[in-house]
Amino acid sequence: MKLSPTSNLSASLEFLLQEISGLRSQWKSPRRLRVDLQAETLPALIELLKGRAGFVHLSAISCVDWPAQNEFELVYHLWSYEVKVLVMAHIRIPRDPGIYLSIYDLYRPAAFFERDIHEMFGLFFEGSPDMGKFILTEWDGPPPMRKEFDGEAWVMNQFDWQDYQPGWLKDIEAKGGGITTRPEDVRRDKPKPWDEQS
Amino acid sequence: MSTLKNIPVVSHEKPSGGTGNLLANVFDELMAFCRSRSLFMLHYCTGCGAIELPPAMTSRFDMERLGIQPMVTPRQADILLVTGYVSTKTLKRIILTYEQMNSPKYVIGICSCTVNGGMYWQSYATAKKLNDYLPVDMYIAGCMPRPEAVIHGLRELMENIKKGESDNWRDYYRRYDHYLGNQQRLFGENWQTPTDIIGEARHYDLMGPETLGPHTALLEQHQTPLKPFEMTLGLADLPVRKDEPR
Amino acid sequence: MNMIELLTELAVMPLIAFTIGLFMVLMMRKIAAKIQRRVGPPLLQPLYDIVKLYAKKTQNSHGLVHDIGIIMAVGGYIAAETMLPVPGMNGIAAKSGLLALAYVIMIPSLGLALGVGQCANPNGSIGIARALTAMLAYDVPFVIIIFGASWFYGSNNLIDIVAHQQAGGIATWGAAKMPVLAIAALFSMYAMLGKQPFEIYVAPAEIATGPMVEMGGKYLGGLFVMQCFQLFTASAIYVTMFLGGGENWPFFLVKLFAIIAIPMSMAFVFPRYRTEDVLAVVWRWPVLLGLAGVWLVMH
Amino acid sequence: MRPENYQSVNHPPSNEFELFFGPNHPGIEGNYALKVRVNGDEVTSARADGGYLHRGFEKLMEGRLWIQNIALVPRICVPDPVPMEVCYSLAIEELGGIEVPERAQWIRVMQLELSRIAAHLFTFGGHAATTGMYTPMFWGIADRDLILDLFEELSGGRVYHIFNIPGGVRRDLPPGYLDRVSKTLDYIESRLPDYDNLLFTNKVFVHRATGVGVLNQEQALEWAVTGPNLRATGLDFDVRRDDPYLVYDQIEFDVPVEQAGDAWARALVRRSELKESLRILRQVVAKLPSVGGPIRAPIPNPLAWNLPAGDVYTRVESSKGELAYYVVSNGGDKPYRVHVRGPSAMHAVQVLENLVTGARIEDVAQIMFSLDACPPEVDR
Repeated sequence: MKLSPTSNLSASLEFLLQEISGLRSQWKSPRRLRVDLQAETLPALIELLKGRAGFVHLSAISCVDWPAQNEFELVYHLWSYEVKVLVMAHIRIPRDPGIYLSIYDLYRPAAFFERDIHEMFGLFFEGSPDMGKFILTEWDGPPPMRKEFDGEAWVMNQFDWQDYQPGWLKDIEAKGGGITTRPEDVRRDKPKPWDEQS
Repeated sequence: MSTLKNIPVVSHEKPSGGTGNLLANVFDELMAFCRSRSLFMLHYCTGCGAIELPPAMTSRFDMERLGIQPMVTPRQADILLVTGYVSTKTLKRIILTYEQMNSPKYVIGICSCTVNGGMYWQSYATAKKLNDYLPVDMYIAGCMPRPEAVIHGLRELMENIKKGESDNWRDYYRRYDHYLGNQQRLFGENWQTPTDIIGEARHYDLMGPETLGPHTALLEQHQTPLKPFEMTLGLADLPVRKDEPR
Repeated sequence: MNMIELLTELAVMPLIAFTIGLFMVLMMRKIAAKIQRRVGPPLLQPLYDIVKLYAKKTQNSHGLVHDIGIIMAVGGYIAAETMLPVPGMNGIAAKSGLLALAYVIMIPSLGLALGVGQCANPNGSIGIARALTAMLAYDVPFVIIIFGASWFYGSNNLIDIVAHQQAGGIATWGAAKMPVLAIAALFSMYAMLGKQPFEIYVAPAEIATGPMVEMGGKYLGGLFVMQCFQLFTASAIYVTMFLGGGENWPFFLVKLFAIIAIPMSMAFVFPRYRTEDVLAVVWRWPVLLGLAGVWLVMH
Repeated sequence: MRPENYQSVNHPPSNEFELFFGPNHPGIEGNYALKVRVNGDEVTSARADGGYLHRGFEKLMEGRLWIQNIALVPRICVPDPVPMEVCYSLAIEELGGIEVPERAQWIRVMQLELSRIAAHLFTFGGHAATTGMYTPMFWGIADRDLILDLFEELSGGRVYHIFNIPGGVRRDLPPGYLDRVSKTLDYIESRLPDYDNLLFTNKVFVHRATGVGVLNQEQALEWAVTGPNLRATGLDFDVRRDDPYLVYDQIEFDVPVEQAGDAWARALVRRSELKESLRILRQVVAKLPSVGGPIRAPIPNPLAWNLPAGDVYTRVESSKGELAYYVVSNGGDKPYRVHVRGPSAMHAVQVLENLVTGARIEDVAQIMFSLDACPPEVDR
C-alpha cells in the first residue's frame, strides 16, 4: 500500500502503524506524528515506514539522557517527501549497558548521528560502520552530554580564567553582586519593560 | 581594544640600542618601518570572527591599502590572526602553526573569546585565555569586532612594530617554560611539537632566564625523537568509493 | 667596450630590471584592485614586502639544495637580464642570442623544482610538477616563435634584431611585419607569466600555493624578487622581438608596461584551467598561430 | 641559519601520498579538515575530520535560561545566523503555546530572506575563489556588506542580530527602513547581470564546474542531502513551501530546480534562489506596511520562565539546507535537551567524503564549496 497525501492521510498512516504492536501514536500538529514504541520493534517500524510509506529521509536521530529513570531516549525523525509528514519515533533503552542496534543498513545518514551520540553520550550502536571519535578526538573525559557530567565544574577545575579582577568589578561586588534585580525578586504582576507593546 | 599591559613581559634591551653605529640604527629603523608596512597575515578561522575578515580584506574596507594581505601558509606569514574561540583541538594546531612561522611574528587575538573565553566560559571544549599558550601582541575585543575595529587594531600593531615595541615573539623563546607548562596542563604531559623551540632559541641566541625549567625537563623526559613522517593515517581500511555502486 | 664598462653594465642591468619589475608588480596589484573595486596597495608596497621578508630573523631551511634552488631561481633571471639589450646598454647580448636566452629563462623553474623537491612537502611537489608541465606547455610555441623570428630577421642575435626593427620606424617592427607570430607570442607570454587562467601552480585553494608552500622569510623574498625579474623579462623579450626594442627609455618603458598590462587586465576575470586544459589550450592556439606565422614568414 | 636540530626526512617511495586539506587551508570552508589519499592526481579515499569548532553548544544550552540561549544559537552557523534564531524561537513558541503576531512573522521572513541573500553572495565568492577567480569574492562580499548594513540598522549587530526572540521580534522597524531595503534590493538586482557576466557565463568557470562532484537524485536521497544541493539533483522540495512555517504559505515564490547535480548545477540553483529571495523580499516590503498589530506576543518574565514539559521538532530552510531543532523541556526554566540538526552535518561529512573520493585534487576544494558546507553546524 502506498500512501498519498490525501485528506484521510492520518487515518491511513495510523492504519499502517497498527501493524506494530505496543505502539502509541499522537498527532502533535498536522505534519508531526509522535510515535512511542518498544525498543525492539523500532527496526520493524522503520522498515515499514521506509518501505511502504516513502519515509526515505532520516532527518535526525536525537538522544536524550534521563538519569532519573536510568534510561536513554532515542528519537528518530523521519520525513517523507511524498506524504509530507514527519514521524518522530521515541524509544527508551536502559543506560546500562547502553547498547542499541544501528539502522545504518536502512539509512546511511544514521552513521553520522550514531557516531555523534556515541561520542556525546557513550551509547554504542551495534552495526554502525564507524564508532571512532570524530569531534572529541582530544577529549579523554566522560561523554560530555551525559547529565552527570558537570561542564562548569570541570571548567573551573581545568582553567584559571577567573583571575580577572578589575577595579570596576570589585566595586560592583562590594555592593552585593553584578545582578541588581534577581529573577525571583521581579514581581510578576508588575508591568515589565519587555511587556510594552510598540 | 587595548595593547596587552598585563602580560608580564620580561624586560630586555633593544637589540639596536647602544651600538652607537648610526648606519646600523638607520638600517634597523628602515627594517622596522618595512615590517610595519608589510604584514602578511595567516588568518586561522578558529571561530566566528573569521566572518568579519573577508569584509575587512575585500572591496569595502580593503586591507591591502595598508600593506596587509592574506597569506596561505605559516611559513610566509607574519601575523597569526586567531579569530575567535579556540577549542582544545584547534589550539594544538594553532601552536603548531605559530611555531612554524618565521620571526618576527605577531599574534592577534580577535573576539572576546580569545581574551577570557567569552560567552563560552563554561564550555568544556574551549581554551579560555589565549595568552596562556601563545604570546599575544594585541587583543581586539568584541563579539565580533567590526572590520573597522579589526583594521584599527592592525594599525595599532603597525605603530607598535614601527616603534619596536611589539616583540612578544622573543617572549615565547625567553619564557618557553611558562608557555609549555600551560600547554602541558591542557594537553597532557607528553605534549610535544615538531619544532624544537629550545634549539632555535640557542641557535638564534634568544635564551632567557625562563627558557628552561621544570616543564622543559618534562618535555625532555617524554620527548620522542622526530621521526620521518609516516605515510599512513589509518585510511587503508576505508571503502573506496569507485567500487561502490554509484 | 672595455672591461669596466661591461662589468658596470652587468651590475646595473639587473638592478634596472628589478626596479622596473617592482613597478610591474605594483601595476599588477593596482589593476587587480581596480577590477575588484578597491584602492589597492601603496606605491612602494612591493619593496616593503621584499625588505620585510629579507629582514626576517629566523629561517627554516630544508637543506643545501633548498638554498641552491632559490639562488638558481634568482640567478637564472639575473643572467637573463644581462642578455636583454635595454636602451644604452647591451650587456652580453652580442655574445648570446635568443636561443641562449630561451635556455637561461628555464633555469629558474628548474632551480625552483630542485629547491621545492628538497622541502618534501607534497603540496610543493604537486605545485612544481604543475609548474614544469606549464613550462612544457608554453615552451613549445615559444620555440616555434623564436624559430620564426630568427628566420625572419636572419639572425639570432638580439642586437641585430633590434637594429633591424629600428631601421624603419614602426613599419619595420616585428609586430608589423609578422603580426600572426606576434599574436602567438603574446599568447605564449601570457602562459609564461602564469596568471589566470594559466595559474595552475600557485593554486592556493587546491595545493595551498604550490611551490611557495615551504618558502618563508628570505626564501619567499627570493621568490618575490624572482617575480619582479620574471615580469620584466617576459615583457622585455616581447618588446625586443616584436616592438622594436628600446630606442630610448621613455618609449621602452611605455612599451614594457603596455605589454605586461594586457595579460594582467585579463587575468582577474578568469578562473584557472585544469592542468590538462592548459596543455590543450596552449598547444592548440599559440602553436597553430605560431606555425601559421612561420609559414607566412618563410613564404 | 638552520636550527641545530635540523634533520632531513626520508620518504619511502610510493605512488600514493596523503594530503591534508585543512584545518587551515584556503580550500576548506572554515576550520575543518579533510585528509585525502592521492594517487597521482586522483583522490582514492578521503576522511573528514571535524571538531575544531566544537564548543559543546548543546551542553551550554542546558545550563542557560531559555532566553539566554537566543544569544547562543546564531553562533552555530556564522554565515547564515538568522535561521538559527528563528528555528529556536519557533521551537520555544510551539512548546509554550505562544501565538506570534503576524507582523512579527513578516519581519522574520524579511530577515530570513536577507540572510539567505547574504549567505549566497558569500558562497559564490568562495566557490569562484576555489577555482582561482577572486573578483566575484571581492564583489560579492562588498555587496553582502550592504545587507549587513540593513541588519545593523535593524538590530545593532552586523553578523549576529539576536533580533528574534520567543514571541516575536525585539523591536519594530525603524522609520523609512523598508525604503532602504527596497533600495538595497534594487542595487543587488542591478548587480546580478554583472555577476552573470563575470561568473555564470564565464566559459572557463563553466568548464571547471561542470561534471564536478556529481550527485544523482538517488544518492542525494540516500545521503540525506537537503536544500539547494538536493534541488540541484532535480527534486523539487523546499521546506518553506512543503512544510510551511511563518507566513511562507502566503508568499508566491518558485523553487528553482536543476537536473545535473554537479557543482555547476548547485551554483545555478543558488543563483536562481537569489532571484527568488529578491522576489519574496519585494512581496514582504509591499505587504509589511499594511500588516499592523504588535510585534511581540506577551511572554512571561523571561528570567523566570518555565516552559511546559514536552518536546518539539522544528525545522526551517536555511541557505544550506534543512535546519532542525529538537528541543525537550522538562518543565524547567532551562532546556532539558537541545539537539541541533545542521544541514551541513550531512553535507560536510559523508557526502563530502564520497564526492571527493574519485575526484581530482583540483576539484576537492570546489566540491566542498559547492556543497556550501558550514563546519560549525557539524561541530556545534
